[in-house]
Amino acid sequence: MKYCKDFTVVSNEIITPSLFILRLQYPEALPEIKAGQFVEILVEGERDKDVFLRRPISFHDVNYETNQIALLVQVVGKGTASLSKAKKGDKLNLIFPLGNGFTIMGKKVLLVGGGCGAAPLLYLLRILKQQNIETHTLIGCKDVNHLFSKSEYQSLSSLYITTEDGSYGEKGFVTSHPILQQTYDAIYCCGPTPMLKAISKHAKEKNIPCFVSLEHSMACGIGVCLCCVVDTQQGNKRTCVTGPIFLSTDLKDF
Amino acid sequence: MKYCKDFTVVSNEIITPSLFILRLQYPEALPEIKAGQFVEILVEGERDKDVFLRRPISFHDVNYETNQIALLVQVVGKGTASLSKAKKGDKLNLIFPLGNGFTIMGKKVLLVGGGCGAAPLLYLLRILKQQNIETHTLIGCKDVNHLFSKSEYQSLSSLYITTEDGSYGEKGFVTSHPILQQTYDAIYCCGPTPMLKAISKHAKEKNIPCFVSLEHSMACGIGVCLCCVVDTQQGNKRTCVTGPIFLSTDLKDF
Amino acid sequence: MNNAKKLEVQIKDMSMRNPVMTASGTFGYGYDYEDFLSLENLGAIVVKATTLNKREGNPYPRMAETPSGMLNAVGLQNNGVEYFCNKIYPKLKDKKTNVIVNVSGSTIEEYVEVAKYINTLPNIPAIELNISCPNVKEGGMAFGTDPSMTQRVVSQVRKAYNKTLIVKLSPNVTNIVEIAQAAENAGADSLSLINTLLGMAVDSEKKTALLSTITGGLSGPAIKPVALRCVWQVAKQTKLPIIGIGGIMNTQDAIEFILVGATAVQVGTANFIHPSISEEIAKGIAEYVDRHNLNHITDIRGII
Amino acid sequence: MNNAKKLEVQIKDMSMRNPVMTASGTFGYGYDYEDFLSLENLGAIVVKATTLNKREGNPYPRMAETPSGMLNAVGLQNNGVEYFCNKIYPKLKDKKTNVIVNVSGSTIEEYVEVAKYINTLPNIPAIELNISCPNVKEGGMAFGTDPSMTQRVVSQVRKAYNKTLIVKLSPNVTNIVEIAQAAENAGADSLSLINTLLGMAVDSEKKTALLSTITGGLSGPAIKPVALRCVWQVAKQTKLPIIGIGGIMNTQDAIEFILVGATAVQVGTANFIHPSISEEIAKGIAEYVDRHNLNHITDIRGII
Ligand SMILES: Cc1cc2nc3c(=O)[nH]c(=O)nc-3n(C[C@H](O)[C@H](O)[C@H](O)COP(=O)(O)OP(=O)(O)OC[C@H]3O[C@@H](n4cnc5c(N)ncnc54)[C@H](O)[C@@H]3O)c2cc1C
Ligand SMILES: Cc1cc2nc3c(=O)[nH]c(=O)nc-3n(C[C@H](O)[C@H](O)[C@H](O)COP(=O)(O)OP(=O)(O)OC[C@H]3O[C@@H](n4cnc5c(N)ncnc54)[C@H](O)[C@@H]3O)c2cc1C
Ligand SMILES: Cc1cc2nc3c(=O)[nH]c(=O)nc-3n(C[C@H](O)[C@H](O)[C@H](O)COP(=O)(O)O)c2cc1C
Ligand SMILES: Cc1cc2nc3c(=O)[nH]c(=O)nc-3n(C[C@H](O)[C@H](O)[C@H](O)COP(=O)(O)O)c2cc1C
Ligand code: FES
Ligand code: FES
Repeated sequence: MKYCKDFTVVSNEIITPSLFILRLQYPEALPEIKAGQFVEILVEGERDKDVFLRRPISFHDVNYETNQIALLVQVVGKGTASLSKAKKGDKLNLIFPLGNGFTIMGKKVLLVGGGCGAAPLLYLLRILKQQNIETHTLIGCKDVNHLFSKSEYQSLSSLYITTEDGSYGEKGFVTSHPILQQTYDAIYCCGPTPMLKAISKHAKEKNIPCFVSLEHSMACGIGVCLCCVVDTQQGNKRTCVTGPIFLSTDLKDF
Repeated sequence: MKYCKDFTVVSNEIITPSLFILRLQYPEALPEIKAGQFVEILVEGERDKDVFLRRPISFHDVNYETNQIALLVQVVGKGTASLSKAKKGDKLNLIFPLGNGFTIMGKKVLLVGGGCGAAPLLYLLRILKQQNIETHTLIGCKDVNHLFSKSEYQSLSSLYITTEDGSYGEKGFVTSHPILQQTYDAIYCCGPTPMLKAISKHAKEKNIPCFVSLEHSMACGIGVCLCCVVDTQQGNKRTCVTGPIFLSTDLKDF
Repeated sequence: MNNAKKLEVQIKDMSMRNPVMTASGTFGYGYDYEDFLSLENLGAIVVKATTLNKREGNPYPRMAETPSGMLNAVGLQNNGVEYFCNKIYPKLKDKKTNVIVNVSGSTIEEYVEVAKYINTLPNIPAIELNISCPNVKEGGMAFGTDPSMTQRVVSQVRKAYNKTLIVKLSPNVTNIVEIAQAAENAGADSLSLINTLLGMAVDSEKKTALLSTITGGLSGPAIKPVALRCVWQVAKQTKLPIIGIGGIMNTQDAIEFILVGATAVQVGTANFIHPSISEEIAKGIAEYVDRHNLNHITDIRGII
Repeated sequence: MNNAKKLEVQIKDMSMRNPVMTASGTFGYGYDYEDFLSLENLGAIVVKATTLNKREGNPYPRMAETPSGMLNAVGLQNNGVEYFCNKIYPKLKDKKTNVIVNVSGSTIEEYVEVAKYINTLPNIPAIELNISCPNVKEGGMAFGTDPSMTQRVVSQVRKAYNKTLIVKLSPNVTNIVEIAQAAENAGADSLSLINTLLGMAVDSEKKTALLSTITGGLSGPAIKPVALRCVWQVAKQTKLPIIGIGGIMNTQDAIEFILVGATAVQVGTANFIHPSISEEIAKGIAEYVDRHNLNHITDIRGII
């Protein structure tokens, strides 16, 4: 079951000038949400605006006790810029929950996130923790200022960090971090496509199932427009319904 | 000389749910503005928005000491609805001053305003007062709640009021008010077209020059698009440049 | 007159409880929307383009946002008509609304074959012949941009199909009336218009086109003025019931199409933004009919 | 290369200091804008449509706002070519920019007559032949929607006019390339496109059309995807320098037209909203050239 409902902004936390976390209150009990699922958010309350289509954003966190969700958003264009101005008390209309979510498996798994692509990993860690799965989390970001939710990650997982400028953790990219050499039952990976591909390649070599989250551009998010397709071993599949989480070996270009 | 500049909102006074007065601060010395002239206001700060074109609004009041202007606006559609949300401190971009303005003449004149069409009359009264011209002002409105700037009018002119429901002044329309029977050197009239036509007809019968303010729809407001034309004895004329104030006998349909 | 009856309209043999339909390619197979609305509150739904054989469509990216609109380059991705008949039709056949199949092809024979298959499905009251898709290399739009091609494909399909035949027109033509008349003369029962305008979008920083196919189909409010003009022109020059499409986002937009001559309307891109909008528009039209004291929605049809 | 030179472009014999022009009908005679910008910062200005005799144009109302755009139905109101030569030209002839006259007519003879008049004005380096105006009953768009009509009017004007001849194309055609090639073969030096799309707007409450003429010309960002597509198609299939027009609101939009093959661009409706926007776009292009380390703006011309 999908819902199209208004949430109320509880807070808008600015992390960097181009990164913010929206906490949103749902007026009733939240339905079940899987880690890796996303919402389609209406950027402005009214129709026919400059930002025409909804914008897909992953669940960063979900709290069933408070019925609040968190979205971690990076400003890349006009829609996200407009969203960054959301204030406490504003209403935001969301279609949710969308997509398939991560397949939970194994006993010891690795999570890899790059930049704001790491958004879905926090909620994934909560789910994995509930299932008593051991987790290592590797986060790559530009510099220490772009690091977010660190203490929350740390409370849920063993956290490893790389920064491009070495301002925190290891200097460099996630792909060169030694932790990758360990064995895992699964790898979960979110971030820019080149990173997804590099980690998938690594996983394939080590024969580890690797789940990647794709950020294809979407018009509807609910499977009807066929705009978001990805080329898979089984032909074109809709990222918004069959994905956004794919087993990397199912994808043609990976 | 025309200007295209940002003003700052000083206050937004709500008169009725669909009528408000914006007071705007100009950052420098105001150029000379004639009563009956107007501005073209950019309704939202950014481009490509739902409201695409600027909106023409008359000067309701001008204060050269404070360099503030006032606009009296009625909510009739999306542009004016959006403007009604302007808050203290907001910037509004205006092209101004536009149009010809009223011709000031005579010793004793009548001003007639209907609804929010009365907007330009306040500033006109100030100018007439400066020139020691005796004025009678006749304002027609729906009911007492739609009456605005009354004390300001009264301080400048002998004020006569009609309301449709009789909740204030004479019951009925301006066109049946006895004051019309007096003799004047000129009549200045702003408001809905049927009222302009009725007053023009009356003025013609009494052989009094009657100046009317036309609210034709406009795309540019500066004379280049030719969208705002009105049929005059001399052919099509641009309302935004030759007008918006016309001598009623120059207009074909009046 | 009974209030509900005031919205009932007829497209040849197909009766609809109200004039609101959903546009092909924007509403999936209808059941995708059942979380958001009741299909039985809609006049009809038009399902995705169906071709003879399975098609993969165009490569990703297939979408770009534009001012008050979007471009798509889906390119008729579908599993073919047999799959539709065997797997999809059973899920749709008992829905309490009219289900219309959008039929596409690259050759006249393909259109005819697909129409024959659909003709065998008892609970499909109509097909919409898509001779106006800008997103395929052969066929598609070509049939809808030349009157003699239109005439040929429509008359062949007419022979093979005996229920309500709607022909969907392209706005990418010099003279849409000519095409409309060709379809009318060839036996169409109704015309739906418009399909998307041919457009493109560019990323000035990346210096590339935003669609894999470079050009694609423009939809949304941006095209509404063109759509209204096309419907107005065609309504004045043909006798067929017309279905107005293009940029309908709300009740007002739908009423505008009826005023210029449409008997029914289709809601397309708006479904992506407000998934329950088609149902809301149907309610809005009922309110409009009351507020304007109309005996029937068709009282205002074509009065402009 | 000298920085300023990086923006210089050439349309046949007309040199422009940058690719930014203003579109006919949206910039008056240029001097109306001198309160807001310096004409000498623009590559060229195209003044209002000029016809042989004075024309009153269409009745009011002539304008309607639409989603991300507007419709106009001005209908070539102007005082005729003699008035232009005697009263307006003297005010324009010493402006430090290229002044181009948009030439319109109802018959081939009328176009030729007007062109002859303008040919005598030394400081007018080019005319733009408007064979694409949707707002007049006879002539206008008809010349621009049929290749043989295009061929005839352009070749006749070509004989009468010996400076730079730009032909302005209509998007309201099935195949714009065909028209472009007809103009090219008939001796055009450059093609400008697009003129407005034929559209209409309706007031659902008042139940009327918003324009006195019912249909009118759609301009603004709404049409940019169609304009980009037209320029891209024509640039690939003709050799002439192309001037891109349609929905340009900012620097990015202008760059998009250059990427799909335009040598220069015209800014139209945007002038109404931001009266200094054409000058700002010229500055913005200079910044883009720097930021992308281009040797010349034409380095990116037509790379898509
Ligand atoms: C399933 C899914 C989950 C996502 N989760 C998140 C999230 O949790 N946090 C977050 O910040 N972002 C997320 N994104 C990406 C987000 O949707 C885009 O950044 C956003 O739509 C851009 O909108 P805009 O108006 O700001 O940018 P636009 O003005 O539309 O575009 C600006 C630039 O971004 C590019 N762009 C636009 N949309 C996308 C896209 N979908 N993917 C890649 N590039 C794009 C454009 O090509 C352009 O270069 C997710 C995307 C998907 C599909
Ligand atoms: C010279 C001039 C001076 C004006 N001065 C004032 C003023 O001081 N105060 C004030 O409140 N209004 C004034 N107006 C009218 C004002 O410009 C319109 O009400 C406004 O543009 C409507 O914008 P909107 O987006 O709210 O309505 P829209 O959504 O654009 O339209 C809503 C309804 O209003 C009608 N409408 C739109 N524009 C006009 C127009 N220009 N004239 C008549 N009907 C229109 C439409 O047809 C529609 O029915 C003036 C107009 C002109 C031309
Ligand atoms: C993503 C998408 C896919 C479409 N697919 C089809 C299709 O398969 N067949 C068809 O006839 N029209 C198709 N269309 C066109 C729509 O049915 C409709 O004619 C067009 O979008 C204009 O209406 P709108 O502005 O309300 O969207 C598609 C449109 C979109 C946006
Ligand atoms: C009010 C108005 C008047 C116009 N008049 C003319 C004209 O006289 N001759 C002409 O060739 N084009 C005319 N046009 C078309 C523009 O020059 C331009 O081709 C079109 O508006 C698309 O560009 P835009 O979207 O930037 O406005 C006019 C456009 C508008 C909006
Ligand atoms: S976004 Fe529409 S099908 Fe995936
Ligand atoms: S509004 Fe453009 S000429 Fe008057």
